[in-house]
Amino acid sequence: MPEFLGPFLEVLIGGLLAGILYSLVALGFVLIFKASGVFNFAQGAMVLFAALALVRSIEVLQSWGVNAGLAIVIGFLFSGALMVALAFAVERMVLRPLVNQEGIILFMATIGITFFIDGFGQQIFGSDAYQLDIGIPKESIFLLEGVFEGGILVNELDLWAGATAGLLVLGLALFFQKTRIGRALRAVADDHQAAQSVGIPLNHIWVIVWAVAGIVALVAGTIWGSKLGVQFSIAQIALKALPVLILGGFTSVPGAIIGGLIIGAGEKLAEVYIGLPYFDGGIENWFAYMLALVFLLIRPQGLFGERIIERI
Amino acid sequence: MSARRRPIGDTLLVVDGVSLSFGGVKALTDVSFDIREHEILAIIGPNGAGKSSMLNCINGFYHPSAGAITFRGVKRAQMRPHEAAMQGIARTFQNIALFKGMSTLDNIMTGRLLKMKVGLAGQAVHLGPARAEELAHRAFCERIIDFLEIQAVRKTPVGRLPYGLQKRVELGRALAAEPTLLLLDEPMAGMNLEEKQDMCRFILDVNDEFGTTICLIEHDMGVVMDISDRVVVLEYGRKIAEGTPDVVRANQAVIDAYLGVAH
Amino acid sequence: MLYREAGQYKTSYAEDQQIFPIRQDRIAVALIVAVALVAVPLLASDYLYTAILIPFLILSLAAIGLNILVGYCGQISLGTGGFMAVGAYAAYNLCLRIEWLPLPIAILLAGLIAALAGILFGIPSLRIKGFYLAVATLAAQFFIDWLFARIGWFTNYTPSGSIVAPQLNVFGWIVDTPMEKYLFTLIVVALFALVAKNLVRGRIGRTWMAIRDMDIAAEIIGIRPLTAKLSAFAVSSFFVGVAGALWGFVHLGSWEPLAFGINRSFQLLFMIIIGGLGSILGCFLGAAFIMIVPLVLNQVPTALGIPLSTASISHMEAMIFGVMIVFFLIVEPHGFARLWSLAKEKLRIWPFPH
Amino acid sequence: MVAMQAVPQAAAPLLAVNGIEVIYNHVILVLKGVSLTVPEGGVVAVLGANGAGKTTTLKAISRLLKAERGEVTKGSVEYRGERIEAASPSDLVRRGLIQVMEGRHCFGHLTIEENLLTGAYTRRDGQGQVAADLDKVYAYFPRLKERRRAQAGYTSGGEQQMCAIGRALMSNPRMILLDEPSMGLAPQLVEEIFEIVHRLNREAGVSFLVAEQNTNMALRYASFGYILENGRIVMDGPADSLRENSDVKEFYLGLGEGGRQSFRDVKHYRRRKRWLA
Amino acid sequence: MSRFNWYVSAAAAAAMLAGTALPAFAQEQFIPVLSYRSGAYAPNGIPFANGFTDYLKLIQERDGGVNGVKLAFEECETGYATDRGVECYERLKAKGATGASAVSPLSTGITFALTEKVPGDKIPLITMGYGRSESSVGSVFTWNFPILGTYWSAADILLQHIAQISGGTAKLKGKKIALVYHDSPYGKEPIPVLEDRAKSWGYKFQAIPVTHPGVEQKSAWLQIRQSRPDFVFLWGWGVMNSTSVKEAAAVNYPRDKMYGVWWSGAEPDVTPAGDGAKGYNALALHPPGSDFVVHREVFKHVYDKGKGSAKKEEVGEVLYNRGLINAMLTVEGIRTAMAKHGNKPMTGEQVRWGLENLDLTPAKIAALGFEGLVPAVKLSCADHEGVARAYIQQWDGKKWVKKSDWIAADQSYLRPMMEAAAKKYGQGKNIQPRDCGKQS
Repeated sequence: MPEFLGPFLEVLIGGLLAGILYSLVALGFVLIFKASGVFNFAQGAMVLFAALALVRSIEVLQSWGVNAGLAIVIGFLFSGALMVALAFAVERMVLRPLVNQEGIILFMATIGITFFIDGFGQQIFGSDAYQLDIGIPKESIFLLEGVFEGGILVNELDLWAGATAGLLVLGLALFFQKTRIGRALRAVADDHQAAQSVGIPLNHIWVIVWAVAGIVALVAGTIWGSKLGVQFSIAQIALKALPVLILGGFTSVPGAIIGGLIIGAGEKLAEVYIGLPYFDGGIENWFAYMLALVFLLIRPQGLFGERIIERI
Repeated sequence: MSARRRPIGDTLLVVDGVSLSFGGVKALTDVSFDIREHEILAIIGPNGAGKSSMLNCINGFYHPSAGAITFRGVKRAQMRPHEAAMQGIARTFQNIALFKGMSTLDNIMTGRLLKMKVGLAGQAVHLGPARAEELAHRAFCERIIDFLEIQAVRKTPVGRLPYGLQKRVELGRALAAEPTLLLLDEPMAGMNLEEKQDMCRFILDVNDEFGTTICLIEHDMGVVMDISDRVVVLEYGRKIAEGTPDVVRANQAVIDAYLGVAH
Repeated sequence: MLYREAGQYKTSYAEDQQIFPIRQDRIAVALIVAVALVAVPLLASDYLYTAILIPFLILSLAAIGLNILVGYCGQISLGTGGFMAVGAYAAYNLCLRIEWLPLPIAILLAGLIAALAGILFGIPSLRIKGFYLAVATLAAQFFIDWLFARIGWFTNYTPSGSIVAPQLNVFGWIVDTPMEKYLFTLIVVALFALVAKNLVRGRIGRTWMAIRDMDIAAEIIGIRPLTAKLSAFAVSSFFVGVAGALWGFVHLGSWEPLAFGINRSFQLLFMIIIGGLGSILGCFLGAAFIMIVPLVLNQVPTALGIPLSTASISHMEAMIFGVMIVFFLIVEPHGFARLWSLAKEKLRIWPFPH
Repeated sequence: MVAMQAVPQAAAPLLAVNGIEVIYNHVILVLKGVSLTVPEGGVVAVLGANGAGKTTTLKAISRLLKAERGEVTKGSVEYRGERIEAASPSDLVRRGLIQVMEGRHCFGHLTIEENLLTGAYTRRDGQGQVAADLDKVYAYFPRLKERRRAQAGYTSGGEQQMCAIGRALMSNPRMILLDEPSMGLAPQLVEEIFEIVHRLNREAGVSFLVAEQNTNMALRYASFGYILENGRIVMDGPADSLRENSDVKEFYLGLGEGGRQSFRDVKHYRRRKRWLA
Repeated sequence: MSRFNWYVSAAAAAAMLAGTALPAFAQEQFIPVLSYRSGAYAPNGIPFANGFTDYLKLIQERDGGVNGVKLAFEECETGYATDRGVECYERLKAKGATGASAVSPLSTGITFALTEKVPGDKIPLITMGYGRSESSVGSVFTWNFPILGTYWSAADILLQHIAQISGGTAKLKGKKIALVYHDSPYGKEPIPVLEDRAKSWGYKFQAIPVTHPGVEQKSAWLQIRQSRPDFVFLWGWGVMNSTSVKEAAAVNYPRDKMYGVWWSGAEPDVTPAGDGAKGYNALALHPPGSDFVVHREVFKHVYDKGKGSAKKEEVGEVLYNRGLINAMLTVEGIRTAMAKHGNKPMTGEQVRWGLENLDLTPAKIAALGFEGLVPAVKLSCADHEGVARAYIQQWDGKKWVKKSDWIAADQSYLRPMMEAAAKKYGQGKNIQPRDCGKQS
């Protein structure tokens, strides 16, 4: 085995797994964009909000003497319910009054939501850093130790994240393609007005979509929270999900996953093999965007986005 | 029939064996015809016959997969729409393509953009040449506004105008460019009789006064038969007939394909 | 009856094309200029200059730049902070490396360099549209952040990567007190606002708006998307770059790349949307709003004697800010500028409602 | 769907619109007191030029207006004897009142069949019933069956119009508000569409309120017509009498007193004739 | 009432109310508190701000102010953002009878910005353990006070320590040292010292930046796993610290080879990593714990009256104690100034003199209740740092354990560097260095 291969594989695998974590956030974006054309900037804030709700409710329950396992289950139910409530609130207070506005207006509104959730979450749940442990193993494991010196480092948590993301995507794909609600969601994504005219109630659809995105945020928040601890900064990983989105396409669920893998692997390889040796590092932040950008120049609609046929 | 001021002249544009397809679907197959100077040519045909695609090829928005288009003796392989505009081709659209955030006046002024020359710095200062140029073109556009009788809505954002007026503004924008060839895509769609009559008047006047060559797509047979000099009939992307209105009206293929039962 | 155009006839197109065709507007503008130039310097405190007026003016200028791109040309950008940084670092390096260069010239050149950067990062706009473009402009933001943080040459190899602006010498006028800084900024911003207004009401402005409203139709009437979009990027970045240079030199005096980070980009986007897309006046209104709201939110509880911890205040601030953004979008999605013109329309027909 | 004979005009109205006013964005007054009725089993046409308020009238009835920031500020709308100004569009669809919008509005990325199935969204009577109705729709529109797997975005204008009507049928409606079915279609196709409207009315007992600019065609298939101008009903009457009315003839059918006038000969702009002084 | 007050009140649309609220500052000594209790750095900002305000409350409650002059203070949320910090400074600098006494920005970015402003406003800038390293040269940086240590000192102390445990500086030859740093002026500060020493001591130095806020460090640590440096220095802040410790654990980099600066050695930096943090080392500027005299006083006079800022169990955390010390230095600066100018509210300029002539002898420190927390400090015109010493502490999974003796920075090495840098800065700004020989 050539000597460089081990480290290379390690960076590659590490990158792919990091990418999956981005995908989890990107998925929420895609859901909402697909069904309502809203570029939901608040997805990152929702991840934080969900994670804070989870970690704090578990903490409170345990302080009441509830045993750990039960506290985790109740905590999940509570934070899930909270995300559904949030979906209701967003629909009622933001989307409904802003119906039929241009995309950029709705985008700005979601930035407003971001501010609100950030402030609200910190006010209620505190702005300290909290530790989230729901029993996801976090040990490092070393693969192929016989082949490479020191083996290839993989973190169990990342593997769990990958599996979770896979399951989520599978579930969502089935939901969209095979169910009545899923079909209605796609119809709404195509044409709001027509969907309304055939009796699909937009309000319900939006609540459903935001609730599903909220649950996705909870899952993402759980995994990110287990990895980093729950605190304000995880809201900012939303920025990491954006290049994933442009690469994968705003409307494609599989695109979010593939995009995440490419971005994750690309940026880690770039950082380790180009950034650190030649530029004193730090290139991964923009490299992901540049990668996505270059890619867009070749395929403006993203990897899996629908081709836009210009008509006049 | 009123007397024409300018006789129909030589060939202005030649469409030679043009084919066009979108991902395997053929929109146009081997279409050939020509447009002559100062004439009014109508393209008719059922929906999906490829009429709009034909116009889109002529002004460079689509690139034919085969065949060639020759305008004023220059044969072109690939041309971007703005190049067509620079050569003097202007058009209107089936679904109005105005700049909705701008006023009527500004929309028509955009038609003059190609004729305005003052550079960025001059415009930034907006004194001297930039101002003079702006005013000169404004005067020209005001003439069009008068001509089309849309003075009252000069400063109104076009998005707020009723449909019929929007169609007029769009015509105004095309006229402002002083085109050699004017392409009109269903200029009467959705108009009532009165509005159609007005629009016909405008078209005929433009043709008379400026000698502008006009190529239009229209569904209203009455309009087509009355105002056009020649008619090209398309069906399923192929040309099935060509000739004066009377000739086309009598053509059995056209009757079968398009007119159906008389109404 | 105070505000109406009745009786004011325009006898030439030239008169009709003035920036403020209505006399009352001209009077109001003259008053504002007088207040800004005379009354404010007589009354204002240092705090007002340094913490409110100067940043307000500079951010208004940056907002004008961004509005040219977003509001007039319809190209969403989230990289504004980056272009401000280009302006600031370019001005710094120009002053550092060409010692005799007068400051105003350096600032203008910095704007030009920012314009070049704008053109470079505007190229993708020829292929990419809407939110895809918005996200793509983040590439510019992050790349520029990185560039100035990492490449020592730009910061003259200062170990911390932090930059100290030189003394402000405007052709012999040493601008150092807050009031002088304010006046200098005011003059620059007023001039540039005028230039912006001239541009958007002329040929180039119509070109941009045509691209914004319907790019395909614009191309068909003869507008080159390439020149239209890139000129918007260039002019926009020029304004933003000048604003960046002012931000670094006049407002901060010393800065690090974080001063032009992504949050700045978002803040500016807020300003133009709250203020009004496609409106120069809106830039000022939006900037004023965004500047003042946090200050008010910070002051009011204190003034009312409500004992809130700063943590709560800052959380409340975020929440209220969020709510206000949504509220304003619901009430008037086209911003203060539209509210203003609606109010004027109401005034014009007052006291008769219809 | 139960086939039934068209009910005569005299029956109690299925739909009654009483003097509604509609305002958009809190300022723009679009309808200025529009009243009309549609009897059970009737086909009623609303005629008028672009911008007259036909679409707004239909949307005011189907409640789609709200999504466009418009609201009914005066008057009432009754459907089967109940006020419906406060109902939601989906509620109305459930109660059998559905609109087919101007310009088709098919779901471009869904297949034709999926489009049709979205029409059954509000139904709760089971998959079997829906499947049966799907077959019925295919029976009315054989062309849709051929293209059932095609993405609606890639079908022709006529097919999309059929898809839109078929989609509405899937909701099992008692009444369809049909907006500009002829728009942008070739004459032959327009004929075909109206023929199907006629059959649906006769065979399935669906009532129609059709907004049309193609006055000629609409009055051939409708039993009663209203003419809208500038947000007001300026004339109404049975289709036959409207067709014979000289003003209608002149302005909407293009048949002047001395037969049709050539477009080439219109040499001066006509003053718009006021329908009502 | 000043114009300033009037204007702000008007802007706040609360002119009437503000009119009654503001004159309360009349004869008080005003201390602005720039803090951050929300956002990405809140977990670190909160305990510091709590310690700072608790000490001011103690002085207020126990002593009734400084020499009878009541203290007034107001917090302003900077969110660790430079522009917000500048705005806070501008807002608070003119408050109170005499304006702000001294400002502690608690952010290197804000420090850089304010360094340009304080000479004009004549307000001293206390940057205890952070800020510009060369600002310890008081002859050039008249208004900056990086008391108790700069980053160059910190870097030097760390190097001394690893040289010591490796068996002398000679043993460092050929070793690899990596610096994982927050990509900001703060994180970059130590690089000149680490690079310079690498030349003379012969170790290989590698700097690995981490982008704000520092949650994404995988590639940095994969790099470390491959290059296997002998030591990793950590210059992080906020979430970056705990993430680094976790990533180190993930790549099995031995935590006991990791050394954080004193801003990377608090409880929130290690607890999120759980057991993974065991063995991690960090510099300690002062010991943690709540069993010092001052804490007893704080409990007695502040917490027992229900006026504490923090939860009781958080008193004594590392950053809490640092806040206490920072506040104490500010108050002692004021006290020293009063000794010269009389017991009335001091202006910023007077406080600056007080700080420059601050002489906290061990006896004074014991009297203040800081024995064991703070070393003796004596500032002067030339030296605004006073003392630069720290020790190494190690996290044992539950608490910080002192692992080395106090180590003093090598002034003979650092001083010339600082003076050269200060000179360069002064030339750029046309500052004529003060002649410290003549200062009283």
